[in-house]
Amino acid sequence: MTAITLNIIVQGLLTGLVYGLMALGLSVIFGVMRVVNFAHGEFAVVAMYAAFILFERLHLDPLISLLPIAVAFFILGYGLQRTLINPFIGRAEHEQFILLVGLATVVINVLLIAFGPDARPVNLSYSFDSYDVGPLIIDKVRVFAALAALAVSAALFLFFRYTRTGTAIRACADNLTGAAVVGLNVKQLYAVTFGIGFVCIGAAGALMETIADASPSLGPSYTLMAFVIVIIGGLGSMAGALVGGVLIGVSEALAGFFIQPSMKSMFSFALLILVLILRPQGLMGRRL
Amino acid sequence: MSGLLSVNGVNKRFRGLAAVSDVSFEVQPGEIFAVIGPNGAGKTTLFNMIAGAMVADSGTIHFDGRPIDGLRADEIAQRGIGRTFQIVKPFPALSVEENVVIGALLHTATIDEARMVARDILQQLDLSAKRNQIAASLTLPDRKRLEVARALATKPKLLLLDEVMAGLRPTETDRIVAILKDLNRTGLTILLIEHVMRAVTALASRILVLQHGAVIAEGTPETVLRERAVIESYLGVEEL
Amino acid sequence: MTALWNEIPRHGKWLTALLLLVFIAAPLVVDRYLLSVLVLVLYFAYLGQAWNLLMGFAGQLSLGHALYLGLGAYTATTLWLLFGIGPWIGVFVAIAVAAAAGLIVGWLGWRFGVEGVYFALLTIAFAEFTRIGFDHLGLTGASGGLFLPVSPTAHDWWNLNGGVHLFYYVALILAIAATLLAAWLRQSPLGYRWLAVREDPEAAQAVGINVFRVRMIAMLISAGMTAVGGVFYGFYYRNLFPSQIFDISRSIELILGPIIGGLGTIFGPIVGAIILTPVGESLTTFMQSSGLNVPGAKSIFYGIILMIIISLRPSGVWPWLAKHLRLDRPKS
Amino acid sequence: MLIDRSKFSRRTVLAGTAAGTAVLATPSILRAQAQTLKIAVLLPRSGYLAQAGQSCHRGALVSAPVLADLGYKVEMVHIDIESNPDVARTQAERAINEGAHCIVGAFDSAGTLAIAQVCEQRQVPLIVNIAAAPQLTEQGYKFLVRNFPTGQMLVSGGLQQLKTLISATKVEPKTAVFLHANDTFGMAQRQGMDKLFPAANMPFKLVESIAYDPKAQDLSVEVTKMRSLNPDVLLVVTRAADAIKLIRDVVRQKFQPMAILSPGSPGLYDEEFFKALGPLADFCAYALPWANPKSKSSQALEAAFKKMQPDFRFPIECFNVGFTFDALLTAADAFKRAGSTNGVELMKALKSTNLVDHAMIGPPITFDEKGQNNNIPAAVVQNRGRVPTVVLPADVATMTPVLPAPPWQGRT
Repeated sequence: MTAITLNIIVQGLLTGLVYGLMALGLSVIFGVMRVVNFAHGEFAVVAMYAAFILFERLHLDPLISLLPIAVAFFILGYGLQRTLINPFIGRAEHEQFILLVGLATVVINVLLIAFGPDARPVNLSYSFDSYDVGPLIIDKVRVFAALAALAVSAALFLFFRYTRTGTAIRACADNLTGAAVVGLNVKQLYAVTFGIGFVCIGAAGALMETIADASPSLGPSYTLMAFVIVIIGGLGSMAGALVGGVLIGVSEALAGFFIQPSMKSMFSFALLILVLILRPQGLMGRRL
Repeated sequence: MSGLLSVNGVNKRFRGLAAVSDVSFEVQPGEIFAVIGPNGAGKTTLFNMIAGAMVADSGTIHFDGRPIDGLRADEIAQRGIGRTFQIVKPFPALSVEENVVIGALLHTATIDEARMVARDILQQLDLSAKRNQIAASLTLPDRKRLEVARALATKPKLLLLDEVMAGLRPTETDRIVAILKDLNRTGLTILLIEHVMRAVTALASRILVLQHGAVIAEGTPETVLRERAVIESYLGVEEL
Repeated sequence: MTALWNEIPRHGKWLTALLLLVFIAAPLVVDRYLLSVLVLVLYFAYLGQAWNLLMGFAGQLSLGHALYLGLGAYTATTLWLLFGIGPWIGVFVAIAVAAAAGLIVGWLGWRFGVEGVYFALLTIAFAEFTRIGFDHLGLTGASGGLFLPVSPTAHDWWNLNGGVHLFYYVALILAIAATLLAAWLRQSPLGYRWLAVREDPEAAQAVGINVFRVRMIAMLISAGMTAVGGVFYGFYYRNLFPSQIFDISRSIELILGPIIGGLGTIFGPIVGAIILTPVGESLTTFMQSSGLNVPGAKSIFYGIILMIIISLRPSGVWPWLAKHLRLDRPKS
Repeated sequence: MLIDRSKFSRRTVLAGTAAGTAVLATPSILRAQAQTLKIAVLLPRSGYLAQAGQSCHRGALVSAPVLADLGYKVEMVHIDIESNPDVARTQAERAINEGAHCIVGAFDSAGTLAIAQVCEQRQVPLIVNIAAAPQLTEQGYKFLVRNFPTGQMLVSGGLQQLKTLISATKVEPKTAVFLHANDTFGMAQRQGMDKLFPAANMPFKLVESIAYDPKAQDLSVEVTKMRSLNPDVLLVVTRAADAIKLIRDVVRQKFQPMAILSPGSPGLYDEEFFKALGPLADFCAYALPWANPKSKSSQALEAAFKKMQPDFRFPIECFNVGFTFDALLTAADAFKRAGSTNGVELMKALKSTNLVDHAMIGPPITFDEKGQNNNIPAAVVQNRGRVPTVVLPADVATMTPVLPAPPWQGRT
């Protein structure tokens, strides 16, 4: 029994890290620009399809294709911010909301027309393999995906800490007026931030493709899941997103096992409500 | 404790930094009382504690003979303290009149009644001509007067004014000074934070000087402004 | 109320009367399809008014109104199905249940300083939480759904059972009543306090407004009104599924109208509903007649239209329309 | 000038409204002497049911030439209801306005019920192709027939067939776990299981029933839970995408049940299932109504399908395609017998349907007074070489069943 419990915790932890990476993108964008990307999950699904195509056409493992996808997503995010999102910076939340809901609708249905409604899997040689660690059985893909998620997160962390651009973006997040006063090109930095948020989405989507199968209808549930994670971890906190992801992954797994699988996401929402009430800024967020 | 407002040994710390330490004073009914001091002296913090926007760490605040510390800002407003904000906070999308009507609703039952009160006050503050303008479209001096008008509409016994003269031209300052004097003559007690000494000397019957959160002088303008400590800490940089 | 009417310019009165007349007489003129579209228009206008009270007036963004919709629908239909209590009584229980849920959400959120985006996400969480809960609630058929019997020949309005005309006029009355209520509230002291709280909570508090209480009242009314919409939905469709009625897409579709129409205005929710529902239907018709009958294409156009409107008319269509029709309040 | 302008704007508004009405309103059609039956096919071809909806849509497309060859005069209009009951309802109204004499649809229960409301009021028959909620034929609709089993019928037929399967393959399972999606269809199946299993006298014991959230991202916990119970048989009710996740985690967790069976649900045989799992998809078996490989209509349908839908495989789609065809066929047959497009007369003819040759396995299609066809038997279909293959009953089977399923590891 304990071995099984432990197994469940490990599985939840691994999956949670990938969820965390996806939520990280949402967190970065909100932390800097105060824009809640309501089309988040839809773009993650776009990345899943990208990974699928690269696998079908060029036999690229998503663990490798996540690099070109991340780059492409940076450009996509950058471009989107420059054209569509920028006029909405600083506008009321509900206006941003309508814009992004409209965008999400377009994305889902373009995917539906382009790829059809079927789930699109990537069949890797190790898709069905698992490691035996003592009494535990751990999926290979989950281990790889979780490690890759950690690596991408670490790279982003280093970027924000040690590069000029990263520091400048953090300055924008801390004090926008101050940043503008000292001569930072805020518009440019915002576009870069959006691009980086999209790097997270792109990388996470490619990794998700190894665990789940791309289909247009996944979008909204990913968006919702990213929200839950980010609120629990703390909107705008990078570490919080990962912690939130792991927390959700593990608690859903445990609730699913010990209570009732169909009620497991109820626990995520309960956890979210609890966190919002007891610590509205999230577990690792700064004060509101 | 005969004053309208009495502040006793009030303290407030932010992360170990004393913003206000052991401040006590009394404001008598009918007077104009000024709190002055350099930037960061703790004036606005003191104000916020009186108005209920912040809670004091220790000490007591009495208004009209009853303790008001720990009450919410709206409860304090209901007791009869009106306030303005240092950074003006009009209701931007509403008209000037609607702004003041909302203040007047504190003591009136109907909109019509509140509108009558509002129009009187707007008249008093020379804002009648602009009553249908959207508040966001007003100039800064007008917005400052709107703040005063909205606070007055709540029929306060004590009016807290947080730097209403800052950023105004001398003629505009004189106009507000005249208005405040008029109001004071009708029995309104005023507690003001002010940097513009020209206004302070023209209005205040008594002055309290804060530095680093502590009281360094209190008394009539004549006595206070002659004190060495005050001149050194504050008036040295500020022109009379 | 009369003062409000008097404020409308002369040609505005004519237009209002004409619009009213068109809606009252519509069933005599239009066919059943258009009528069923108009039922949706009125239904969304009604829900838009309910949501607009909370967001447009009191400034609190709720993205989880499906919660109150679903609670209202399930309460009234369950009462009728299990205890034989008709919808005209059940609706009051539904209002009470939804209002109570609204109070819980509001209390938990605002008492603890949860505002803005955070509050919006909290409302989603509550709606989703309840959806999964109802998916497991055996009393109402869980995820299998709840079904009201259908007797097509019976036209018993007292059980909200009848043809499209019955529901059309019920929806019309609801929409008119909601609009009048919104207009009346807007001009009441409470309405002014809502606006104050929306514009600047701190300044509102400084003039003696209890921000928390004022918001709670908005939530109470908004949730209660939304529940009435849910009762309408339940008896109109005569079957309910948690995954449909509590779904986040329900919450989203009911807020599109007031935002597109004009947040915080009286006519915005109506204009929004009059624009959006027919746009959706026309797109479907157009797609079919143009041979562009690819599933999903309509939704793409719909999404693009949403993005265009919000980009060009961020404060909604109605304020702009009112200005061009010279219906905005005169500046004396 | 001012007055002129306001008049002008008022007029433009009215004109605009009129134009809007014109777009929405459609020419009414003379119905009286229609020589062909106009059928509106309403399916959820976008939204979350798009996959099944599009599959049924292909069925409707290929049915057209087959019906024409059989001498039926039908004309179809295809309408997407976007997996949204609101759209289903207004589109049903529109279809009838535009002259549809009957409606076929609409894959899921919520959409079908919304359409049923309209059909009932307008006295236009609704022929349900697929929708399992028992209430459809219990709620009292008079203009509805359903040639599809209810959740309970599916389970009862399914359990019966599984019993034959077990005795035919001579395996001896002792225990089973039942896993189902917590959605409308899954719940209907669950209710059927709860009611029927105790009396079904199955050779194995039901250890536990587990519901999972169809919106869940993965099923690894569910599988771990099942593995900890270690049953001989997995009874599953899933959708296609979930079925993939399920089998994947079963394989990864090295869990080797004797058989993975479905007591009457789709999910284990969609194209995506085969593409994702390859040989691992084989030997899953499901007891379902199925296209009769030996029926004439079914063969004609398959031929038409091969020609018109070369990107898709008939054996995989034959459940959706077959039921959609049978619904259309039922409508066309009723029209032929009624000789009228009048709803009441069509309905009368529908109720007295007795269709011997149809696509799905089973006796002639007939309806009881509630509009339900109670004689839709299940076949046992097993995935063999990535093709769903009928293995039971013997008279329609093209292969013999194989159980227990060979171990995951040995498959290539």
